[in-house]
Amino acid sequence: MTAKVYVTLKKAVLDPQGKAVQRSLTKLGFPEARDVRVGRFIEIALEVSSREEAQKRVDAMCRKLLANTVIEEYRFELAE
Amino acid sequence: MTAKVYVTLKKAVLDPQGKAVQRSLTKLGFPEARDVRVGRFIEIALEVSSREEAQKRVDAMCRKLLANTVIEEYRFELAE
Amino acid sequence: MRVAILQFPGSNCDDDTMHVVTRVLGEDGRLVWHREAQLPTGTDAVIVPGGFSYGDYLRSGAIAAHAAIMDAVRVFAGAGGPVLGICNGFQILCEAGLLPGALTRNASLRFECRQVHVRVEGRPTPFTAAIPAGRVLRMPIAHGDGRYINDDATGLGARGQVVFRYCDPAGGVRDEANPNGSQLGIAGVSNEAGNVVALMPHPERASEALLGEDGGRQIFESLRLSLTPGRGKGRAA
Amino acid sequence: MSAAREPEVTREVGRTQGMTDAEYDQMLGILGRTPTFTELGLFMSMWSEHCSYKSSRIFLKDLPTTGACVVHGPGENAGVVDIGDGQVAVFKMESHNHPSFVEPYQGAATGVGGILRDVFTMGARPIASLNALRFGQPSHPRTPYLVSGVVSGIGGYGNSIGVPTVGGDIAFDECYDGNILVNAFTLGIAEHTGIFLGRAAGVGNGLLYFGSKTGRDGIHGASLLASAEFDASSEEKRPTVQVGDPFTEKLLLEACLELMKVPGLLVGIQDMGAAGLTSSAVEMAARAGNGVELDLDLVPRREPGMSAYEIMLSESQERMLAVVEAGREGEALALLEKWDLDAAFIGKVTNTERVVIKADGKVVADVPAAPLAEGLKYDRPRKRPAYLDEVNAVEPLSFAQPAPGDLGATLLKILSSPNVASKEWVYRQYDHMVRVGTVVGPGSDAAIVRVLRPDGSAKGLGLVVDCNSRFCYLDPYEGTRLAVAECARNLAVSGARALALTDCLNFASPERPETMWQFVESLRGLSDACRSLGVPVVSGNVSFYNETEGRGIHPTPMIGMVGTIADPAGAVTQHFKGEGDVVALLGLQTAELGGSEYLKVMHGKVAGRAPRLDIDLEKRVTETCLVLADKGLLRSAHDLSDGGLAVAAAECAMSGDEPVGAELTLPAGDLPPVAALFGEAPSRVLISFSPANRAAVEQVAADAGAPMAILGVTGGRRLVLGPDVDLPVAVLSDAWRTGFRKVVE
Ligand SMILES: Nc1ncnc2c1ncn2[C@@H]1O[C@H](COP(=O)(O)OP(=O)(O)O)[C@@H](O)[C@H]1O
Ligand SMILES: [Mg+2]
Repeated sequence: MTAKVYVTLKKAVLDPQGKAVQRSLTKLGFPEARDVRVGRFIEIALEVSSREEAQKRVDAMCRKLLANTVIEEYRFELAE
Repeated sequence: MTAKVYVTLKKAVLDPQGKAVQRSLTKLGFPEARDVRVGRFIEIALEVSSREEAQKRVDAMCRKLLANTVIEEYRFELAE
Repeated sequence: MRVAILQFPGSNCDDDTMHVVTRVLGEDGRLVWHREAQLPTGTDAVIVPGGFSYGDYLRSGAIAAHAAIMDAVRVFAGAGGPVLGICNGFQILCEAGLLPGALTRNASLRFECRQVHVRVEGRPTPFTAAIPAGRVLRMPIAHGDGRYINDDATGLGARGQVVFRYCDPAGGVRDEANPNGSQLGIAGVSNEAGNVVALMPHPERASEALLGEDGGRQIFESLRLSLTPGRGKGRAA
Repeated sequence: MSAAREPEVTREVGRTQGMTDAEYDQMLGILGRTPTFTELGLFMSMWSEHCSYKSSRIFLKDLPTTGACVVHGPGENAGVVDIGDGQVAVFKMESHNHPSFVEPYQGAATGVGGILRDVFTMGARPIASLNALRFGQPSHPRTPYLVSGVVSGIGGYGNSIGVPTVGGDIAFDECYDGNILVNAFTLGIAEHTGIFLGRAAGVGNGLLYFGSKTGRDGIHGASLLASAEFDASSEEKRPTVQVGDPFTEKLLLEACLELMKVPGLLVGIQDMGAAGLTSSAVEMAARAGNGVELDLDLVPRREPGMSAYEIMLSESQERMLAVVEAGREGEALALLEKWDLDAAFIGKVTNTERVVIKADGKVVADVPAAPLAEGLKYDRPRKRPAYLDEVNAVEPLSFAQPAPGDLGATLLKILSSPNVASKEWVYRQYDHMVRVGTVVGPGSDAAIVRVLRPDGSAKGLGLVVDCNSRFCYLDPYEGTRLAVAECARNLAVSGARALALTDCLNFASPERPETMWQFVESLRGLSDACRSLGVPVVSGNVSFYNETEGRGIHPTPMIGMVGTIADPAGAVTQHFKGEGDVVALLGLQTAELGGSEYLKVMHGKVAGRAPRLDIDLEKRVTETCLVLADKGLLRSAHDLSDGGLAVAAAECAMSGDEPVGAELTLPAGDLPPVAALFGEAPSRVLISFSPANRAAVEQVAADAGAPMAILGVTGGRRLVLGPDVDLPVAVLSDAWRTGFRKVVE
């Protein structure tokens, strides 16, 4: 099973990287990119027996290591 | 419209972050995480008139700025 | 005093901190490997030094925060033992939950290595007890992830937990003097009890006149003083 | 995965992979049969220009490489010089030009990683790095991207591993539009008795692989292998650019130094650089006059299905090959476990003098080590380039000169040129203070780092890299001499005496007779300068093929020089220290505007004759600086280079924490103002000293026979330079501090 984890800064936290990318896009001729947020994308190959287990374990991984919930939020998807 | 862009290192390219995260997960009691790849996740709020246009423009943004196709690959999804 | 200096894979200011503790201050420094379960017996203080623990992969300090030795540090800090985090050490202590808040990418998005000024403030801590409040110290920074964020930054200040703020040479806290976009110019904080302190600038790089600056030494001198029996409770005049 | 699946080797295959028919025949002669595909790979990579120095070897042997301080000269992974107290300095410079052009961040990062390994593989702890960079013209669309990427790549690697980047050199010219230069220098310190060499000694000893796993990256790196034999999908699997992992390198560094401390455990060691496992195994075998046997099934791999060819030629980063005393394998592995590094014994030292490689239980290569390691030697045709007469005939003073009232504006324009402007934008991104040894960091003439003697007291080393490639374009012989002299002078004005140097010779294609002529002229200049200054060459690197679409770069023989200073507290920096100091010029004012920044900025020309170096005058000037520094008589000293006297004076005034103005006259003479202000005659230094020491300073200069002219006194907020330039230091400073940022932002 594979887990795809998306970690982004909480909305209230300033994202200078997103701002910089947005500015560069505008300069490069993409003014239609109105707002940009940059986060992390983590792909995990899992060896688990069930979807439920995967759900529980990946959530634990996120809370323990993959995201810093002081400033970040996460979500994930599971796929075979 | 929103574009969600996922940028990851090409498979054959060394992913030092992924390697370090995988090791750490194992030590933290998640041996089921067999392989980890760390990439970027970029969310773009777009002002475009059609899905086709969005498709074309985001692809151009990826090639021009968001991904370095020498070592990275990208994919993206569009949503209203 | 016996100072335990932690070593994680990727720490790179461990030797520098050791140099200052042993050669400059003439004290007893011990390097402690991350896999250890215990601090050396008789440890008076712990320093979590700078560097790129685990390459700073994922997030700065995130992986090191889970090292075995950090459990021992937690116990030591819980008993009131003085703990100082420098740069990556600050990031590790935040990630470990021993300090409030988080450190993220500099607003400039670039690594910044240069001299800055910080103003000493907040409640007296073991690392600032000998430094008069309001004094300006000049020390270098060298980090890419130094922007301090805390959703209660104002409350933190009100409780006296902001120990250092970036300022101009005259002590004015201004945006232009803030090298990384930290909230309210926060350069260093303490826990509620005041015994765990961390800052982004490097006092160990500003402890010898030969290297151009020795103001940072006051932080180590403060520790020495506060560990001297019967001293160090209040703040120096 | 073995020979069975490998393509048949024919002359045609050799050709498509860049091997000439003569080389192919030579290979057949050595083997006495048709090689396997893996064997072809070994020959191709070991005989590549990069690994074998085939076009440069016959000339390099004439360099002066000996001297009292030299412990190991060229031929080892890095040069080793004695710095007293039982200590040695180990240093080298390497290019990573092409990878950095393709992927600036990773290319530059892995360049730093490579040079660090060259130094610690010898047993030295790296204590300082420098970098020399060349980019295309600022207005080229790719320049900002390349500058940002390269600078953050150098910082990303060096900062993380914790080796301070204490200085460097950066310049722009359109000749680098399609071919940037990224040269990385590292210096380490070891005990004299603790040096390790890349030798596979001791038949029966084990070959220990450690570091990162081997992947399919960079297989085309060293050998510029054409890929006709591979289909598109296999091409996709072989990224030519590697990703650096400074974290693993830090572990590798600490692990190596720990392994080396265990008495008798390591017999030899070499990093896997260009041509990966191939070059380390072959070179170590050949240096010891032994053979090696490798079993590739034991090599830690990142991905399944790698062929023998791929494993042998992979340039995956952060890997080492060591020879371990037989019977002590377990000890070595236990130590590497502590550092979380992959490690495996992959073979043995043999007495066959052959490199034997097995995969899947079969022998896939069996070749003699010596001819592989020795490589080829070419004496390529040389021809003096036709452009020289034309550019040398240009008289710089024939172009319209600014009116006296415009000289101030001219100075501002030159100060804001990215070649001259402050490089703070660059070095602020480098940790230049980690290791608490940086006494003088970037921003002055040479860096000074502290080295602790075994007894704990401090001594110092001076470090600098330099090369004015415009001068080398106008005259490769003189230009190279000037580069060596400027390095030595940069050290001297900082208080350090030149000890030894390394070089990184960046040139266009050696297959072009004009390039070979430039190369040989440049080497002649290098030799002459080294001999007359008594500074040996202890290591170096040649980088050919720096060209795109037939347009070569200017010859760029980058020089990295190391000097010593007994007491680092006596180091001198370039900026004026306060009001009321006397300012004087050491050296002679001559009209040298050929190849100057003035000519380029004001007239867009790189033309004229390169300045002439009077080595005797040079020595008298630098000796004066060294004695003055040693006696503690100097408040500041700054050598004159790009932009001449006017730029140097401005830098003295504005580069300190506090600006300090000065009121200066120009030295007497009949030079036209542009030549007096902006001429780039070598062997000149601007010094300042307390008025109380004036007589003593004059005496020192007189004793050394150095011409000296008093120009004025420091003070105020303006810089006055002769009758025509009078500007607030703040205005100069603004032009100088913002000039670079304009390029990148
Ligand atoms: N790429 C670089 N990396 C680090 N420092 C640099 C770099 N380029 C220039 N510097 C520093 O900037 C200062 C000025 O450099 P430069 O103008 O080349 O001096 P000079 O004219 O003496 O050769 C020096 O201290 C040098 O070390
Ligand atoms: Mg100079």
